[in-house]
Amino acid sequence: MLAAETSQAMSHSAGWFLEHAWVIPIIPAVAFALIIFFGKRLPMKGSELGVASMVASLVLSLGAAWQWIQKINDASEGGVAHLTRAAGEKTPFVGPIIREWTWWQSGGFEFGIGQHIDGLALTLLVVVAFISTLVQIYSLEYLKGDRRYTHFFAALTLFSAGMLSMVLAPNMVQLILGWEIMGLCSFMLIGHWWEDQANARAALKAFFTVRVGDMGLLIGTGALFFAANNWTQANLGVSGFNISGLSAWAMSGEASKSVLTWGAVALFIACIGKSGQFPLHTWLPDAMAGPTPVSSLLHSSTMVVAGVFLVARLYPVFWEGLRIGDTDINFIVLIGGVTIVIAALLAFVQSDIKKVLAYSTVSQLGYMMMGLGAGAWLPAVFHIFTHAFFKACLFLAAGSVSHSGSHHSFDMKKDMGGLAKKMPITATTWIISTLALAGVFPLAGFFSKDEIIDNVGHNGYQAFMIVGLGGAFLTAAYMTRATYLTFFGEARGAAAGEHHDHGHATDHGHDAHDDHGHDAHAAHGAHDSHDDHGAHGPHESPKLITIPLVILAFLALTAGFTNAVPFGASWERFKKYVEPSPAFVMPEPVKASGPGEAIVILDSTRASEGEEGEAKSGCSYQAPAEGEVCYFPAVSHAKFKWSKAALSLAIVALGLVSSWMFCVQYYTRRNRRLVGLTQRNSVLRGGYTFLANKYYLDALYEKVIVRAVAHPIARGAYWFNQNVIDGIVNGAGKISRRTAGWVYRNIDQRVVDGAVNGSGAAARGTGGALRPVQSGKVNQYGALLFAAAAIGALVLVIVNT
Amino acid sequence: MLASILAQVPWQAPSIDYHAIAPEIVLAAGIVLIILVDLFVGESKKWVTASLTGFVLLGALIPVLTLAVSDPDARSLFDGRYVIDEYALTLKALFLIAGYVVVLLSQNHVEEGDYYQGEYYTLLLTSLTGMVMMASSRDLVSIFVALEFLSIPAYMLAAWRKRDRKSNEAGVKYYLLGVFASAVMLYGMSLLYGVTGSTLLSEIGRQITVDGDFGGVHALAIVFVVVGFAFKVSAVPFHTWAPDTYEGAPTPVTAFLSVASKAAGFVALVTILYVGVPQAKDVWQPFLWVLAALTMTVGNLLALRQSNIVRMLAYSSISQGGFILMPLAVAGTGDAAGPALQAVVVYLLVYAAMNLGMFAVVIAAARTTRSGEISSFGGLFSYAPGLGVLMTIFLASLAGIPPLGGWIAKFAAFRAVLEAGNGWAYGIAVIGAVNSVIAFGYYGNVMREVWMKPAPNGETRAVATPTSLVAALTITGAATLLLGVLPGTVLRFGDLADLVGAFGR
Amino acid sequence: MEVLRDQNWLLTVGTFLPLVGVLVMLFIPKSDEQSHKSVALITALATLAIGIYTLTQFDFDQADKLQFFADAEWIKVISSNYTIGLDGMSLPLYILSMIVTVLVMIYSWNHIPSPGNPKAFLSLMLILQTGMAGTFIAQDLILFFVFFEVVLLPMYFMIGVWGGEQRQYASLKFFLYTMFGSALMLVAFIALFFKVRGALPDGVEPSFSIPMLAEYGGLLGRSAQIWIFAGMFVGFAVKVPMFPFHTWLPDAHTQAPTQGSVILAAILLKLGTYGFVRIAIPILPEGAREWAPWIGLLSVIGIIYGALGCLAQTDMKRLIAFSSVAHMGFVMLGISTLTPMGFNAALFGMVAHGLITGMLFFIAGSVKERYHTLEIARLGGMLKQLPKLGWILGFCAMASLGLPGLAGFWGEFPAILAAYSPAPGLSEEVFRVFMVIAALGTVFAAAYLLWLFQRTAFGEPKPEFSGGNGHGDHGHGDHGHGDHDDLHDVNTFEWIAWTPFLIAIVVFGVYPQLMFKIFDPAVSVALKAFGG
Amino acid sequence: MLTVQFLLLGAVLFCIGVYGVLARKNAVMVLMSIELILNSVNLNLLAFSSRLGSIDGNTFALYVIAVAAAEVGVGLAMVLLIYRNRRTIALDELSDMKG
Repeated sequence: MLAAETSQAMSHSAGWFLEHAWVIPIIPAVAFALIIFFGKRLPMKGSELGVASMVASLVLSLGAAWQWIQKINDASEGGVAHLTRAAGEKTPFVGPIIREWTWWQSGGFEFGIGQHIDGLALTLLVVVAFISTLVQIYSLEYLKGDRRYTHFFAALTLFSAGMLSMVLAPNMVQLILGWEIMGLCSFMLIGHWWEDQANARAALKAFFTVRVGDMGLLIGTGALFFAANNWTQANLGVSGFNISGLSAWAMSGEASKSVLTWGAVALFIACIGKSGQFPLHTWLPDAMAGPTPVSSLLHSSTMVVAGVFLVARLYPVFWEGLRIGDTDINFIVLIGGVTIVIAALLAFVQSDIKKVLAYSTVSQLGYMMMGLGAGAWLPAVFHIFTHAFFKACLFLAAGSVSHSGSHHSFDMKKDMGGLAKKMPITATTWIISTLALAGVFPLAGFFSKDEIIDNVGHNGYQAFMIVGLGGAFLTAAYMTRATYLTFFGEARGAAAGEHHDHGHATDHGHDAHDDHGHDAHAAHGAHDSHDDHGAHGPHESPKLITIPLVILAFLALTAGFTNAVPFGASWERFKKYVEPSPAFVMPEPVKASGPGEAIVILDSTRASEGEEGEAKSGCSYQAPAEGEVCYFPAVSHAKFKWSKAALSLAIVALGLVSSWMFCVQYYTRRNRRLVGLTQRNSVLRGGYTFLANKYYLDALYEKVIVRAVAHPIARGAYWFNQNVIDGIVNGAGKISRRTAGWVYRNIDQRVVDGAVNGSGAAARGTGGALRPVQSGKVNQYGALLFAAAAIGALVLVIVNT
Repeated sequence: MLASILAQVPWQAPSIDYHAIAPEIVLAAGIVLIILVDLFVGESKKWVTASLTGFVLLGALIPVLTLAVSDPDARSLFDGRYVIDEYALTLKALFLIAGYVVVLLSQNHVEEGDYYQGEYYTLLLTSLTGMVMMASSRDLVSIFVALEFLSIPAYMLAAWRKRDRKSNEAGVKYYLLGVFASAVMLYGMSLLYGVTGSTLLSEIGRQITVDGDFGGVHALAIVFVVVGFAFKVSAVPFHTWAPDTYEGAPTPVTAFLSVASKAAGFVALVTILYVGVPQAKDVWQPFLWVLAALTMTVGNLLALRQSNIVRMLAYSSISQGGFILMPLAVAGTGDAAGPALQAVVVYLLVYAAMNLGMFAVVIAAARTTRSGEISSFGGLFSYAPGLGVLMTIFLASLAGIPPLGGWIAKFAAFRAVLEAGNGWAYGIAVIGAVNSVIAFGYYGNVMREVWMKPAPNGETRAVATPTSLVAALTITGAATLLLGVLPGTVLRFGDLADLVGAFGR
Repeated sequence: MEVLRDQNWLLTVGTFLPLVGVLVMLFIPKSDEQSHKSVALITALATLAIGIYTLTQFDFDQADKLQFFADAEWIKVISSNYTIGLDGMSLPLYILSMIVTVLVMIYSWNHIPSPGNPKAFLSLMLILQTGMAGTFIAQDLILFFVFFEVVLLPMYFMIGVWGGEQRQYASLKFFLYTMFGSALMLVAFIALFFKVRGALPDGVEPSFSIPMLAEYGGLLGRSAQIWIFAGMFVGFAVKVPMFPFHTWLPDAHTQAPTQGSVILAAILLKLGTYGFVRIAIPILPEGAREWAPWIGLLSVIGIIYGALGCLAQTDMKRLIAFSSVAHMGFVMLGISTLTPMGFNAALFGMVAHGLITGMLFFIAGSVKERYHTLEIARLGGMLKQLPKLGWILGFCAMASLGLPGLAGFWGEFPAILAAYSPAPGLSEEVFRVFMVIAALGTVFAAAYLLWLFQRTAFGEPKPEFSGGNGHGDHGHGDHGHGDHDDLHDVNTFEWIAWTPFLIAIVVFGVYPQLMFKIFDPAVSVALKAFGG
Repeated sequence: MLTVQFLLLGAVLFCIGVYGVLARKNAVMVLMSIELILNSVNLNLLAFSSRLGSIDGNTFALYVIAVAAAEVGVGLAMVLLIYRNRRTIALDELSDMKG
């Protein structure tokens, strides 16, 4: 089995953690099996296994990341002679640490399994492991007493295993494996409370919609495999599934354009499905039917970025296949841009806090896609990184609110408001993350999102830069709205300590559900404290919930500095460690047994100089020379300019403030019942004091924004979304069922089956028709006999004479 | 004038090889013996005649075996008019064993029906003698005589139940049509004699050649002759008598007719075609092709509609006859002659085993059901599993399902046809294939009754099967299975059965 | 081709041992049901033991050669011999047939369908076993044909006697269909024999031996190959079943007793596909090349068509039956590419489909036994009442819709892959279209299986069944017997019978190499005519 | 010699016989018609025999005559049987069994 080990050449240079990164997904996989079989007998019902496994893989991931950083540093300090010059500045070339073993082989083709570790993989590894750990800890409290507590942790752990194995997949087959396992877990977790058919339907819809995309994954993989296999075998000695092989092939300039294009399109369809891009995004909001930890792990920070990850992972394929290099509008940018706006608008009209976050997720994924499409590889990946923290934090905070504040309701308008005082920690973390998401300097979101917008414009997609800015404005606005509705204003419903009866009905008889179909009595099952706090109103959540919130909020504050472009190149650590270098490298002579590692040769002559930002050189602009391959296109980076940053910051600020004003005005005016006079006055007074032209602002907001944006457009968009796009998705099911019914009844039963039974009937019929011959009359028998003889004789006599 | 002719041919007594005709002699002696015994035993002892008949048949089998082992080369009597070759011996053996089984079937039936036992067995033996002679006849005259020899007693047996209208009707229809057919055949024979100047088949074979003057008369003669035997093998459209006769006649007699007399017809047909008019294949091949196709198809289609099992079996045996005709329809083409002959013999052997077995089961089951309606066999498996399984075996074999005897017969037939390998051959092969499927329609229908339907009027007491029937069932069942699993044995018989003088060999 | 003759008694024993059991049972009175069950089970186990021993003795490094090869004179005059042998293509199916029989026997221990009579039921099953095993080892066309037909009658009676309401219609239909196919098949075999005999070089003894024919079959003229292949095609396609010939399947499956459905799905359907890979294609390369696009077309039609059929069903068992049509479509698509990868995929698909669909039928049987209905509309909330059964259903549904990491995926994905680049001489464009359609089929598969799962397992139990046990006990799901008598969760016999299936599904899913490395050499031999 | 005329006569007789068999409803008449056919056969045989100057024809004819006698015997017996059971010998009433 253990064939095709990578060359030892690199093994000594890389550290243990890097060498054995492939263990990372195996730990949770094993944990999953253990939980399934023994979980229920364990003291903590298996959850401890889950958490432990996640911690373990987190440690391993961090170790690997650390060693990777060392490796890069060594390289850049010339410790290793692997230096090449490409795209202008000196960048160390450190090949990915690839180890691949033959998994199975068929018809002369080898299918490997193993690891492909580089900056991108490590980023995702750390993020996934980290968020999973926190979410599982959070769930310990959040799902306490749930009837399928063990199943829940089993599924979460299996999900992590799938995601991790996908992240470090060295080839497409393993990637598909992880990809589909994630889909399965998403199905199981969304449908965690399947007693409610609504949840079951949501689960089904999620799986099915994503599956539609996966069709593209299968086809694309197949097409690229056969197109690339010969080349990769010849040049790198790896199969056409191998990711680095595919990348090099795509960059080699020898790839057939048509196959590249079709393959890239097919793969991108899969990404659309998985990352909830327009028009396959409708499953994501429905997926909120799942428990909040699930939403925060799968449906905001990790699983849904798989599509983005795939694009980033096979970047050269998309680069060449969808012509990212050129500035004419390409598919990915288009989809990304449309998604940003559509989703952001939709976020305005949600009253369910999780739905707001869901649409916000969709629109943020849109940013990432747009960035990738526009050639802003690094910012996009960086946005994956930062977004994970604050979006996870937001979801967990929302969960915390419903858990301890709103009595398991997620309805901002009915059951929330004014919770800031009651739940300070939750509120603080929420607000920090909101600002981060909105992209306020110097929080995490700013550094990533602003970079994306900036580079999109820099790469010639001015129109989409504007879309990005608009998106930033909308983001700020709707998040403010959500914040206001949840934490400020007058407490309403459950937040005010009211008890809804259905909340209680659920306590007796496990099966019934509160009609939101949410976590409500999930926690209810056995956990009586709810009745208590139900009695004495909202309060801060317990430690197990708040600690993860705090950690995440802290990261939402600081994560941005890992790649703080504004402060100069020395701050661009993330870029240094994650972005692959567009170098021409000479693969070492290949052993037939397996993939060879790419050893870099110094090649200063071909490494063409280029102005920072104007790098129209490096590979992807000229085909590599004989025997050389190149794993990554030279992308150009926009130079940071405070002016541009200031613009976007201003827009964000406008969004925040105006939205705040709007909320106060709007909700105050519309629902006097809800908003106390004092507060209204105070706010108004504040506005009066500080903003001389408040009426102007106010009026502008009322007339322009609200009338123009919030109501018609947003609602129109929402209507379109629910009735047209979603209608199509759901309708597809119905239609196919109808066709199926028709085909079955008319074709199968009538024609095909009918033909068969018909022939039988025909046989019997002829039999019946022949019976009169057997009349029973001797003379007729005789006549028949002689007639036959005579005719036969006659014919033959004629024939023979 | 006669004197002058006699003057031309001086008379000398022919030398007779008594060993060669020992079987016939034994049978003849047996007939006389049984008549005598019948005269002297009392009514209560009449069953002796049955056992005696059995012994006579087995006794007649002995010389057949001795002849088989004695010396390979064929014995020819009366300058080639009566030949004992392996072909003849194989079929003689077949007739004798089939006859023996029929006796076993008849025993209780005739006894309980209190028919004229002595006469019954006498006639049975006589008819068998005719068949045994038929196997060796190589001359128009002897063929004709043998034919009538085996037919006339059969007419009487068909009408055996004197008081039963159906039985009379069966007899009369069989008789009239039979006589009419043989008359037509005789006319053909007379013409054949006229154009060739001889009644000796081998001589006729020498006379009728393709290149020689070959006119309408020849064709007419051959067709009429073939018609005669087509009637005997109940080939469509000369089959009309079969269903009525089979239904009306006593079941053992039906078994006898459907197996032995059909086989006899084929024997004669093969002899005439192979020895007599092999060169005239342009005449008889198309004719038989049409007959075979019609026989298979019509037989099957009509069988689908039957509710009476015996009548259903009648039609089934008609379509089986079509399968036997199938290889003959291309026997003249290419080197298919050998395989075709082999296929016919093999089919006859297997068919005898399974069809007799089928009738045995029907007789045994009918002892309780007291009815010939297929529906009356409902739930047979539940209360008489033994009979149920046996019936299933025979039906499956008739349907040609491996590993039962039927399939090897069908296989041999298809093989012979495809050996010819021209368009006609493939055509008839496909027709045969389709028909073998249709056939299961009615065989499966009976199986369904036996296995899947409840017993009508809750009739579920176990069936008491008399020893003779058990014996018959054992013989036939064992034969059916054995032939299916180890077809080599029966195929070797087919191989041995080379026909002296066939195609000028 | 070269063969390994050591221990050539193994296969014969393994094949005919069940008949010995039947003989024994013949002499046990019908009333003594327990001993019938034990005798049958013991026989099956003994057979399986032989099978395992065969497995251990099998030389995996030479999986391309026929092993345990035996060649005895059988029907000399038609030059057909008792030739048996086992190679990488047949070994897994041969063993699978034995395992399935054993497990079905175990399941039957307390699941003898009405109208009872285990004696007949189990004897038929043993005969069936002989037929199935024999088909996989036969290396002589006539022998193959005989075994191929032997399975018919037992299955006919199994459906017809122990089946559902429509059983008689279904059984007769099943029989006539298959018989029609095999009649033409037989004609094709004989025609093949004579044609090849005509083309043989001197000194080669004409016979029905498959290896010999595979060696010289290529000598035939093109038109001859096309026609003969057509004959075989009908024979095998009916058994598979492929699109226009499939209508016997839903009826047969739906009406058959659980055990019958399982065996039918797990093994009998494979006889057809096996016939393609073992006989039709290796012997008649030219004909295969001519027919491949049509086979591919029918396969993809079958994939979509079967899926639509599933979506239209209201009956759980019938839905599963239609899903077989779709899955066998994938298998046939793999075969029609005539590439080693496609063949491997097809062979893997056969085994996987056997395990998964067999398992699904087991579940359907148990559901029927508990709820006395298979109406999807009436079921629901199974996870609440019978959590274990429900989750097993979910597991199998996932496996069946081709989830990576479970066996089903390795039948579908490589088949789709292979369709992208079919064997030289086949039109790539056509097959790429097939590829896309087949991929679409995977989506449909997800649709109908999840739909089935959601409708039956999720949600609240329907009132008519939830009487008295609204929540049996799933709070901690560790034991799921409700208060209702019928609604007991998976019982011991079911566990024993099912666990091997489930384990196998996972194991082959995680490490498909187990299968592929057995298939691969044999397949490349079978396809050498195509430069495989 | 007038062979051809004899043959023609035979043919005519044959046709009359056949017609009788097919047209007559009375069993006895049918029997007689069959006798006609047989006699036409005899006529043929004798004519050929004398033309070819071989004795076979005569022998054959003798056999035919003998067998015909036997046949008629059986036939008449059956007709009697029928008559006893049904009081009629009209053939078209013999159709209990058909289909």
